[in-house]
Amino acid sequence: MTHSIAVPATSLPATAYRLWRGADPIRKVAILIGVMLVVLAIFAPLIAPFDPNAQSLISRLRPPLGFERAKEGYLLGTDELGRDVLSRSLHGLQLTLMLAGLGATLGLLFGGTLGLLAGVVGGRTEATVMAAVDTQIAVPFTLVALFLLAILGSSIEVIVLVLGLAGWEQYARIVRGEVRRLMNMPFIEAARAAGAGPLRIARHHLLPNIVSPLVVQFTLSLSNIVLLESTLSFLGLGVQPPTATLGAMVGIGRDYMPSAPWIVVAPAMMILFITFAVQILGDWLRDGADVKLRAR
Amino acid sequence: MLSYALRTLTRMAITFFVIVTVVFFATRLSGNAVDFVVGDGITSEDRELLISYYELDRPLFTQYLAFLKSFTDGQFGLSFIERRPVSDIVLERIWPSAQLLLAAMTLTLLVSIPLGIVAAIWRDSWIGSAVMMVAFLGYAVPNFVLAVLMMLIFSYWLNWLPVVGNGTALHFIMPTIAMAGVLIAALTRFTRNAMLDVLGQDFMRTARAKGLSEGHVIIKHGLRNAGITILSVIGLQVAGIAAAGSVVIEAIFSWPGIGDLLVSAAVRRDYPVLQFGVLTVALAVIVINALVDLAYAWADPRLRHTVKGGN
Amino acid sequence: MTRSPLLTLENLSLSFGSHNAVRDLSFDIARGETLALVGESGSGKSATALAILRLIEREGGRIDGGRIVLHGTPTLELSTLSDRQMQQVRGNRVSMIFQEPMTALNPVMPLGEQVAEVMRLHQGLGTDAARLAARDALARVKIPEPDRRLDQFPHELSGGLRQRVMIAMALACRPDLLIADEPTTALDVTTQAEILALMRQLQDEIGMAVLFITHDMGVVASLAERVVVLKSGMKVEEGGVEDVFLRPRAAYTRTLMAATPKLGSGAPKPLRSAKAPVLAVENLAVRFAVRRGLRRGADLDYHAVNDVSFSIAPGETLGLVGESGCGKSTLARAVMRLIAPSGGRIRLEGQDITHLGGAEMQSLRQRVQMVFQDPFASLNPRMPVVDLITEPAHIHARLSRRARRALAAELLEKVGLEPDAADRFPHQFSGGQRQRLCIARALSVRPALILADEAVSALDVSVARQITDLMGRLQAEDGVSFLFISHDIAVVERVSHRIAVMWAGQIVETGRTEDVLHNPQHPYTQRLLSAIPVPDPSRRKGLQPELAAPTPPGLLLPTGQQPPEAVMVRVAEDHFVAAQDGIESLLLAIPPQLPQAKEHDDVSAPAVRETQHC
Amino acid sequence: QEITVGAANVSDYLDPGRDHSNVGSQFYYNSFDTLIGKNHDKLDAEWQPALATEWTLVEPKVMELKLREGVVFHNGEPMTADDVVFSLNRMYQADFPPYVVRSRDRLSNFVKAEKVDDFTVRISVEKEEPLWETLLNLQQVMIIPEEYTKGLTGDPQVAEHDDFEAFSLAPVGTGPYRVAEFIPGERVVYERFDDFWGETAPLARATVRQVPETASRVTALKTGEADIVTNIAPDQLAMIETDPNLRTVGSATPLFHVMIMNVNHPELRDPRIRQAMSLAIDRDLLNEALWLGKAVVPSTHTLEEFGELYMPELTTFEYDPERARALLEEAGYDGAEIVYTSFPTYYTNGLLAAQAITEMWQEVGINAKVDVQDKWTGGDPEMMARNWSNPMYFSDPFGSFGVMWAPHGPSEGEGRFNTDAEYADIWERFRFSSDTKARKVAYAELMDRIKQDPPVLPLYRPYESWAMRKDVNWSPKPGHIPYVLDFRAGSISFASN
Ligand SMILES: Nc1ncnc2c1ncn2[C@@H]1O[C@H](COP(=O)(O)OP(=O)(O)OP(=O)(O)O)[C@@H](O)[C@H]1O
Ligand SMILES: Nc1ncnc2c1ncn2[C@@H]1O[C@H](COP(=O)(O)OP(=O)(O)OP(=O)(O)O)[C@@H](O)[C@H]1O
Ligand SMILES: [Mg+2]
Ligand SMILES: [Mg+2]
Repeated sequence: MTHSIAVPATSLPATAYRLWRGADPIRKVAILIGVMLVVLAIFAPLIAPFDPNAQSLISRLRPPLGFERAKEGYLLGTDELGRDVLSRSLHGLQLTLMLAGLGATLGLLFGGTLGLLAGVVGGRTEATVMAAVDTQIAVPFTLVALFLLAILGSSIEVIVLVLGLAGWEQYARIVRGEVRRLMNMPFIEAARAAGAGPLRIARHHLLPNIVSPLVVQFTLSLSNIVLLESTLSFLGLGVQPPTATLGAMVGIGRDYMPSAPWIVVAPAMMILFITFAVQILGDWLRDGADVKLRAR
Repeated sequence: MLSYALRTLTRMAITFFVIVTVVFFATRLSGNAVDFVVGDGITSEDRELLISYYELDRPLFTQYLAFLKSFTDGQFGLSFIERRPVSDIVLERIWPSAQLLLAAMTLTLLVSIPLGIVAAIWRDSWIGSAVMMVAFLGYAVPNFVLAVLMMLIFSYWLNWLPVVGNGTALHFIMPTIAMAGVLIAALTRFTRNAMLDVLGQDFMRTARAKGLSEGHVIIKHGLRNAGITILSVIGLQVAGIAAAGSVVIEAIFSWPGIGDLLVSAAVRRDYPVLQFGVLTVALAVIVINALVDLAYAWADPRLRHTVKGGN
Repeated sequence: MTRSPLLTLENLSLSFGSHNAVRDLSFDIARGETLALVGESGSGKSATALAILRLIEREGGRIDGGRIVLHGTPTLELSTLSDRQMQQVRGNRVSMIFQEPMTALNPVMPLGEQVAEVMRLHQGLGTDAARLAARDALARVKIPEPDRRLDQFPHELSGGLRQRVMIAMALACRPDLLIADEPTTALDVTTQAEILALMRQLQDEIGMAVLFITHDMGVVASLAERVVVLKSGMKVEEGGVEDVFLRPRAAYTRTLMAATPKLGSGAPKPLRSAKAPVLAVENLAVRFAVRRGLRRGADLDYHAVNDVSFSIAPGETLGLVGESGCGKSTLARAVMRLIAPSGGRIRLEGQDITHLGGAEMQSLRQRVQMVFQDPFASLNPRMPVVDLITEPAHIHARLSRRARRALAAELLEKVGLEPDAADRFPHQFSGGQRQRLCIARALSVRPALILADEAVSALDVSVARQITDLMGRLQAEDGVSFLFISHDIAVVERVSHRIAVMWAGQIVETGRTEDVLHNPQHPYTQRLLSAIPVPDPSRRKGLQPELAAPTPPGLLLPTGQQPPEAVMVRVAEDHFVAAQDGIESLLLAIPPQLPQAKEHDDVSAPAVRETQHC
Repeated sequence: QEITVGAANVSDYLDPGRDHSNVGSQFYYNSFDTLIGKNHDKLDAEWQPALATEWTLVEPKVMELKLREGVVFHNGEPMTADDVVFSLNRMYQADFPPYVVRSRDRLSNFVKAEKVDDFTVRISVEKEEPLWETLLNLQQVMIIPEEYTKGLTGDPQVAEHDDFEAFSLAPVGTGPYRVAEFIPGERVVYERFDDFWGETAPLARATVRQVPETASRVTALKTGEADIVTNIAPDQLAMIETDPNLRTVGSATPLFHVMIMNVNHPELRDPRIRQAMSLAIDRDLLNEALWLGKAVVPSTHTLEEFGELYMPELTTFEYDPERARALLEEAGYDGAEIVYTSFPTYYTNGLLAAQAITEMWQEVGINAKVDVQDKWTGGDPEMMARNWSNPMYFSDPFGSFGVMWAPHGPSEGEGRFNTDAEYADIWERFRFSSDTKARKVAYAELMDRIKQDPPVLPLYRPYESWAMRKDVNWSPKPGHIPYVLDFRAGSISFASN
């Protein structure tokens, strides 16, 4: 039997479309930028003029075209190992978006599941989960990341894991709070009265109603993760060189900000655009998802 | 009320204990301190010698007990690296960090609450959007980029502001702004949302029906309610964001703070410092959160009396 | 009688976006007069009120045309004033009280401050003077212990008291015009009666005019001098209250009158069935753990339902009445096993279900269904109607998609909704339609018993009428039994074979509908009946409930203690009344009393009670 | 005059005895003295009286030193033979583990110091010592006060471990500056010590402050918050030079950045593979690109500072990618991944070099990868290759190559280098021959061993730079070990303008 999960009229595409129509120009521009970045990321290998890791030690630190000493073909100049900044930025964009997407998803799954569990089961389970949340809140995440990277090494997988764990407690808190709120809603009781078991309630009645706060949190954590990744790189704990991520490029390139700023400008701008677009999207979805505001 | 306080305390204690334990074992799991403490190029017998000197050869559980016991002597052991009591090291670093955090928080509140209110009131006009755009900018720039950028402009080129340490009030300007950037973005957005929630409430209409001016309605009735919601996140989110930010900011501005200390202790596996440092920070966060909770309960009359006795 | 107009509305048109909420509305209100603005939900009543205070722009609306003139010194054309000028009018010359007493007060500001604020603003009082004035204002609305209230917060007061505070606030500056937008809809009848009495009394004292917005014709009949009837934003009728009630001219007014339930217009004949009851409840009790302290003795339990016994025969409707918070919903939920009873027994079609486990209980759920109190909240907002209303059936029978569609269509037809409703979501329906969805959902498994919890309380009269008619039809066709929960006794009368009156967690009186209503025995029942406003201006009576409220037993008790047990005393055939031990004999001795007997005429202030547990 | 130095790193403790880090070397010379001094203006060793005024070999294995009279420690105590004996024996007969380690790798030939009279001490060694002066000029045997140290904790009569731990926070020496304030990892404040036995210090006060971020250090120099800043990467030099108020100085520091290889790693056991790894690296290109040509690329493990033992003529290491390819082929290299581990930031250009090296390896067909690790992995059997540095702890091949690659020395001790009896034998000749020629021959033999079965490749002498205000005259002196911040008389002055 096929289970077509209800697609509410408030589903994401519908909401997005409704919002797009009612959006002011600034938001439209921001969203267009976001879309453009994603497209750039997807086609990075095709667009990038060079191998992002190909070094050319003799032409290190060349400024972008149009400046003195610029190197033919290297639009945005070269970095400290003579690699093409443009190509690295594009590949970095791809990897960063991927890391952020995976990380945010992981956090969502992990935190969301725990939160759901806490909210639905209650009692001891809830107390345990919430104690873990409290603990996480009390320990700065940078340190958690440091430990994890130290224990597990800083391969891409581990970094995704670490980034995914960042903010799990937010998901858990949100989901648990929503679940608790929803569990008190008469429609849940109505479902129980209809004979629905816990699984059915979770899947058909709770989840669809938690989706929109989760989507908002998801967008938030996307941009958080992009920033976190750059912080890790700043601390020398990010993705291993020579692999380019935006965070790594900025984190490592910071020493060159006074002397060769072009190394940092492109990736930093990309980070700025990503987080900017994502933030606006999240804010926007929040407005869209807010029933109270919509009633107006 | 008493039982509430007791429950809160118990919960804090449990959280604390969990953190103590996790931190202890996490530090041991994350590599042998000897590799970091004594560094490179020693023979294996010397290595053994140092391992036993640093008491790292004792069974893990014994170390754990010793660690717990070190809570009682007021010094919390000797730093592997700095060779002085951990309590001295950590305590000396806490105050500068707290100062910075306080400054950043003050700036954040001063900026983001008015901004959030403006953004909420004019949510449909360009003003609201513009405010949010500016706020989002704060979120969008990695704080170290902002810090270095400011440093280049205001110190390197203009030579207006000092960059090293925390000596004078001038020293606070750039670190505070760099640290507050993200916080402002977060809190502005939060204030706006809380304010939007409040703006739609019935009692706001009541207040207007009384003939109160719009400003009065917004500040006295709106902000007072939104403030409670805002308060509840300050403890939760802000602490985390600030802790993450301080690491980077402190490094860049050579701020003798705890964030910098913890990272270097973690990197060098200076267990005693790391353990006690994390605990201190955790304790601070826990206490701040508990205070925020209390303030929250105090500010929200609905929570002031959890249960009113029967008649 | 020369009417000097205080407020004149001329050809007022209002809109929200592209939606015209009010068109071409004209009427006026004389000084000291009470004008009732009635009409179905969404007809533009609130919009009109908001327009007068010029708050409509704030809510996203607009005045498209027409004038609003406030006569007096000075005469003002409200529709053209600036916001700043309006601030002088609001709360000062025109003030307003709103429907929801909880949410209309600022939850985090002391009550005294909320009242004093108005005084400071409009009367230029200093802080201390304003506080004193606020205290007096509270005293004027007969709030007990006004001094203490100054520093309390809204949540510490019962709904009735909160509404009094609202009134105190509105009347603080002795306005010329008070707009009351459904001020009592959220309150139960007895409290409503107290509030209405108070408003009337204050109106006499202050001499202000009142624009009273409601859809309760009973309230209109007992309060208003003139009536304006709105339908879809248009005035359909205007006139003196007697004219409108007795000689309605507009068709809509006539429908409205017809739909209005009138107490005493007859109940269904009692059933004489020998069949075994569908539901039998014996000594049911429900406790909530309210506080769990560290010490043993500190635990408190709230005894929401105590020692309740009743039964329902097949095809029978038992009406369960009682004021808000008395435990009606809790009782229903316990019967459904949605909450675990702490004592007693529940038998469904003969089977004891008190302690059935999850799986066994699930299969029984199709025999008993519940229609929940709040129709919107009990429908999952993210589920399309087709899934919503067939969910119980689906859970029990695993229907295919096609079967679900077919079933949905059938159910929708049964409750009188269009088949295309199946693909919509709850928020796309009106309140009445949502209530029908809830009923449709209950019907999807052909239950033997439906627990209808305040199934019509949130609806306006005409819609409520449709729902009760629908229920009657179902009962006639399928022989469904109902437990019909409401605090609106007029509605209950119309549908119930028998009535049980609940008060403070107990059933205090039960019997055939006629018997209970015409010969109420328990003091609470008597008070309840006397408080019901009669939708007939000619039978207008004193607005205050004529009987003092009996003192309820405390229900919040340390764990282990039990509330006093009441004994049901038979006073007539099938008619039982609860009696405390002491008065039991007394009660039995006293001959039946008629509610019309006016023995308490001189008792003025109704006893006000704080209900802190609602 | 007062100055502030913005340093990339400030020590976590200050004890010349236990320390031999590049960070620590910056600090000791200002506050401590050795018995035998050195003319640091010269590259070649020219020994000078310091705390000892004369020294003579009274027996082949015993040296007698006359101590300078009137020397006062910073705490006011006069220096006597007791202090000297205490200072020396804390290393020679070490039982405080951190001292044991340092003593073992460079002072193991020293048996004891004894007091003869208040101003005469005798030092005895196990084997005849060709490097007497050199090893008495070591940072590790700088003189500290006995009574003060013993009295720091516990029993004032006994030198407990805790006394030494405490000393490292409150160091006291005889040098021209006393440490007035020391916050580990944050700052060291020197104050002129007026009772110094030698020429009075030129600065009234010098603060060395840790400013870890490069950009911050450069900015601090611009804002005037620092007068001198350390560790300027070559890439930043041009930018600083454009400022008319600033200048930079630098030198190829007597230290090698090296690449070490684990000879015992299963994939690297065949020396030809390691030779190939070595031959594939174009160190001149690294120098050209990363150091702007200012570093010095050696052909063998030798430094000019070695004096007579300086042997630039040896070609132990060279760049020959063709041979590298051939050797790989010969050895049957199977394309196994070879990981080059690098500290993230510790060495200037370290990570860049690591990335460039892996690229060069790939060029010759080595499947190379960079792995960034915060920790020291030299003792990890999994380690294949990594960056390290080999400072010149004292100006002799023994003070550089010798400390690290001795039989049973640190490298062998960590299991990534093997020696045999023959190696030990050559080593013995190199270490203890009294004839410099013989030592030279032996060292060349060692180099040949290294060439045949390479565990290490010295990449270059890095070019370390300092930047300062234009009016500050300071530069690293050729006679010092690396990184010393020498503020003694004659080392720093100010242009008057
Ligand atoms: N803020 C708003 N935005 C858009 N439409 C609104 C708004 N407020 C009310 N409306 C619409 O205006 C019409 C009149 O609403 P109004 O609130 O005046 O009705 P009412 O007669 O007071 O109904 P009720 O008895 O339910 O309170 C309705 O159709 C309603 O849907
Ligand atoms: N989960 C609970 N925990 C504690 N007290 C509860 C709980 N649920 C209900 N109560 C209390 O039990 C009492 C009865 O509530 P119930 O909802 O049954 O009243 P009701 O008669 O249905 O009122 P209304 O007419 O307002 O719906 C109330 O005082 C309520 O506060
Ligand atoms: Mg209304
Ligand atoms: Mg109810």
